[in-house]
Amino acid sequence: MEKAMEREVFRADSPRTETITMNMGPQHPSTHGVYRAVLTMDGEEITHIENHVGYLHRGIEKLAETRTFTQFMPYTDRLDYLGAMLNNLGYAQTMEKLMGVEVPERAEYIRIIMAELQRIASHLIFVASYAIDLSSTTGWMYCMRDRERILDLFDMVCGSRLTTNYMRIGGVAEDVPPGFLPELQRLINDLPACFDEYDGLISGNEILQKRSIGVAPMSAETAIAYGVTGPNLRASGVAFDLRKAAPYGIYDRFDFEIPTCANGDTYDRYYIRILEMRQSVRILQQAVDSFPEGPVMAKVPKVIRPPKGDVYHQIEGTKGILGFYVVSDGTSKPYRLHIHSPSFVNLGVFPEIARGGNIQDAVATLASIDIVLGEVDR
Amino acid sequence: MAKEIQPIIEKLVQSFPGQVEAGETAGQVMVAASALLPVMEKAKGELGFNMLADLTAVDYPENFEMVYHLMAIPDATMLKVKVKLDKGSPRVASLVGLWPAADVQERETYDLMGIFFEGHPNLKRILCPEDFQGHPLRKDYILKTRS
Amino acid sequence: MENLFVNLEASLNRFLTATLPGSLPNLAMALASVVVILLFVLTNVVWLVYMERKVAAYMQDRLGPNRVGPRGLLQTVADVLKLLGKEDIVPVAADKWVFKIAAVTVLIPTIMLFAVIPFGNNLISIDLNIGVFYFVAISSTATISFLMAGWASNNKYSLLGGMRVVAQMIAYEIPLVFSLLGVVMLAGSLKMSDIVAAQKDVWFIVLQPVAFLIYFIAGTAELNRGPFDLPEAEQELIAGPFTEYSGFRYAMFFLAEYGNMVAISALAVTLFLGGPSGPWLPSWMWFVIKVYVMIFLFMWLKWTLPRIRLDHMMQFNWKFLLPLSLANILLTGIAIKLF
Amino acid sequence: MYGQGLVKGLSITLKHFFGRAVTEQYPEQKPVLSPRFHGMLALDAVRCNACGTCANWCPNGVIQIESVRDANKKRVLTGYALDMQYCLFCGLCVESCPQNALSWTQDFELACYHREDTLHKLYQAEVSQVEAASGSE
Repeated sequence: MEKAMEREVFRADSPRTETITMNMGPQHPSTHGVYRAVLTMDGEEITHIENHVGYLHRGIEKLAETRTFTQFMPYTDRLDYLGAMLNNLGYAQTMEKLMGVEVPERAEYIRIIMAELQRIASHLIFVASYAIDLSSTTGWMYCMRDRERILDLFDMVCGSRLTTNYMRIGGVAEDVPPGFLPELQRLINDLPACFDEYDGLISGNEILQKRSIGVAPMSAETAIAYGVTGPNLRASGVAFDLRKAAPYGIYDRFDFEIPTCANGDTYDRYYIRILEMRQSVRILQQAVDSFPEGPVMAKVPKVIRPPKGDVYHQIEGTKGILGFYVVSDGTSKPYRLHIHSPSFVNLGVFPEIARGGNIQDAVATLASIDIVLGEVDR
Repeated sequence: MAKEIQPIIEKLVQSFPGQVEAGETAGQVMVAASALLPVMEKAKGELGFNMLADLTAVDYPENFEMVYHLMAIPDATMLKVKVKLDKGSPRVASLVGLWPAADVQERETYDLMGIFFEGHPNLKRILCPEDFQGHPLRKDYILKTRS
Repeated sequence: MENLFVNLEASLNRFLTATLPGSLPNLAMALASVVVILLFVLTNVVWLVYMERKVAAYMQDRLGPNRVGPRGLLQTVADVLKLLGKEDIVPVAADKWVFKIAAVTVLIPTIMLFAVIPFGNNLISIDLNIGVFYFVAISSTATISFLMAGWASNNKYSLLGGMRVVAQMIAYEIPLVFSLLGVVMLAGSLKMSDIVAAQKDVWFIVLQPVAFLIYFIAGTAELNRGPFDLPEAEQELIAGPFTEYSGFRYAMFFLAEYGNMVAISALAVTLFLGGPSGPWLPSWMWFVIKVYVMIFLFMWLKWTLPRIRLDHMMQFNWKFLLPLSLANILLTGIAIKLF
Repeated sequence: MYGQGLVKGLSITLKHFFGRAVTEQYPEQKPVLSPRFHGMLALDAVRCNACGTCANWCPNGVIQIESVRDANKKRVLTGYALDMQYCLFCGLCVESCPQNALSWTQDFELACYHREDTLHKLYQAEVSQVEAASGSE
């Protein structure tokens, strides 16, 4: 009784204000998929955020245990559905590492071209969704228009624009058609002009700068402690990119820089992706210049039975480090297949850095971390 | 680039006699469940593994096995730490104190594999709904095949 | 062509005085002018919804609506029919009466604003000698209906939207009024026709460029458009005060928003761009052209700039726009003193 | 100056306002698809010897094959159905077919109103043919 009584005493100094809890998601225009954040807000200021994920959990890791190794490849398209080529690459390279398969030269170059094209396409979606979350719908349209050209290239190569399923264990499914390289060269020549347009319309815009600079800064220590990798980590000043630190495939043959920004706030996380796109164009140009002839598929048995044992392989995905841990017991189906998804871990840091801002900052911060729910929930 | 991994494993094995042995493949260490926390503190503190790259569990017929991958930024040396847990009630110390990254990954492993992490701040299901029965990734959880 | 409407009005007046006894004809004339204004606003809104989607589309390398009717002209009619067809949902725990009235009261200030707008030479329904003052007084009452909508829908997003509307519209009311003061000081009177007459040789936009800029920025904020669309921010508050509205009630808010836009542009034309005056073309044609130039400016701003943040919006207003408008009044005063 | 970025942005949108639109008017203009486009599957019933390789390779078990043994123990295809609602359009079946009987078409308008319509029967031998083949044992 007296507890209730005590609460009734009106404290003159601090007016009794209540915090409201608000649901952002799972149906919400700016949660990039089915993700729900329960915000505890004091007026417009957020005091606590709680993540709720799992709305898109399809149990891909359980499905993998009843699929053969080649059958699992189309499922990797559905992980980060904006970066299918990179998921294919990660899974294919993991299996090649486990079985010790040697991939022919031409296939390696095709893989680099596809990976970098997919990185640009995924970063274009990032720039588009960041712009539209700050209500610059025009920016969204320009990015989508440019991304179409990359999707047409994918359509030319593997028949589908998004769920590519193009790479196989030991190489790639089919060789690139003759019309591919000239079209790719035209795209490489046009892309820098598109990036300048985004700089003019979005990055250089003072309103956008005022809304992103200094918002939700993430220090390098917090980033490393929370396991954040990829552009978000580089935006906090840590120059760590697997393509340079632990080169897989033939990345060591290309010269490109790893852009980093200084103070890891929302604007840096946005701007670093434009810098990375410019570097990807450089890699693409070098890959097109030294494109070798030769077969595109290694000698691999029709039914793949890798030796017993386990392997963990990481590649630099668009959202961060994408890892595949495969345990095989000698049969043609994986015993256990775990996918380390960068968005799942990057999302863990969102409540930490978004606390204190208002709902508009939370929307901008979530957009700057760039999560894809297919990869978060698996 | 990546530092040589073998001397690091030697150092770990000497400093924890009996509880830590080198694994069969290179860059792998088997650790007894009880010694996990001190080994990880040493790995993070002195050996410079400042990032927990991945954390997962595997359901072998005779025991569970926790698999941790540690990575050193920025030279990307990788260390794989394996811990065997008994089949009946798999329990292991939680690493949230060392790496906050472990928080969501441990909740996911608890949710899907049913491994209990002592000392985890809020060990609840993260992917499956709260009232979900059972742990789907265990081998004894049979999927209902279609038609 | 010039006074087409003036003769029309005169003939209507003769017809009414002939048929109706006593003082009824002026009442009928007043009613007729209300009907004309309503028609003017409705046709404009129908056209503006189509124009906004077309302008936005062309700026984004798209085509915009071109399927319904010739070149998509019947798009707005299709929208209105769709909204009419929608179920009329009133949230269970909503404050029913306030919820229903809000949708009605949102349109009243918009229509009342047009009473003092000179559509052409001596084509003004009531030439109040406090025209500008009347305009500003009525336009500030629009906030109440948004707040009513925000409060009554019993939805956290709407509540936040409602709070933002109050914060924004009240804040930007003051620089809006102060920027008009400069013009009124130059014209020496609040009467619309005097202001238009004073701009015979030089438009006030030339004499008062800063005031025009302040007016334009404060106008965008008043309309909750462009970079200031904080209340109905799709990305954060879904649709702000009118999240829970559907069917025709939502259309009313839509109508009011575009009606306000025409009203604010019309005032800008009267005060800064020399009102309905111009060479060759008849005066009312000039009025429509200038209003649509202003409306294009509003649309251009909305489809380019991202949204401003809440505290920046407040800071920008109190710390920058307000002092600037005061300085402008001071300068105008000194300038009048000298010349 | 403060407004410089804003003005640059405005100039870009104005340039695009008078620029050319890139929209493809879908029903009137059909999209230009690449020859390898994964549209709907097509079966060359003559080549197919109902070996079932494609059904084994399909990750989601989309392909349903019925066959009957004729006189000299050779399998003859009598029915080939695709349960397209589970299809991933991954192409593993087309790749794995030893007789190259399966191929892609460019038809992507596969939407339908009822779930049963997703079951596409690519080949269904008439009852008489089935008797003829099995009857002659």
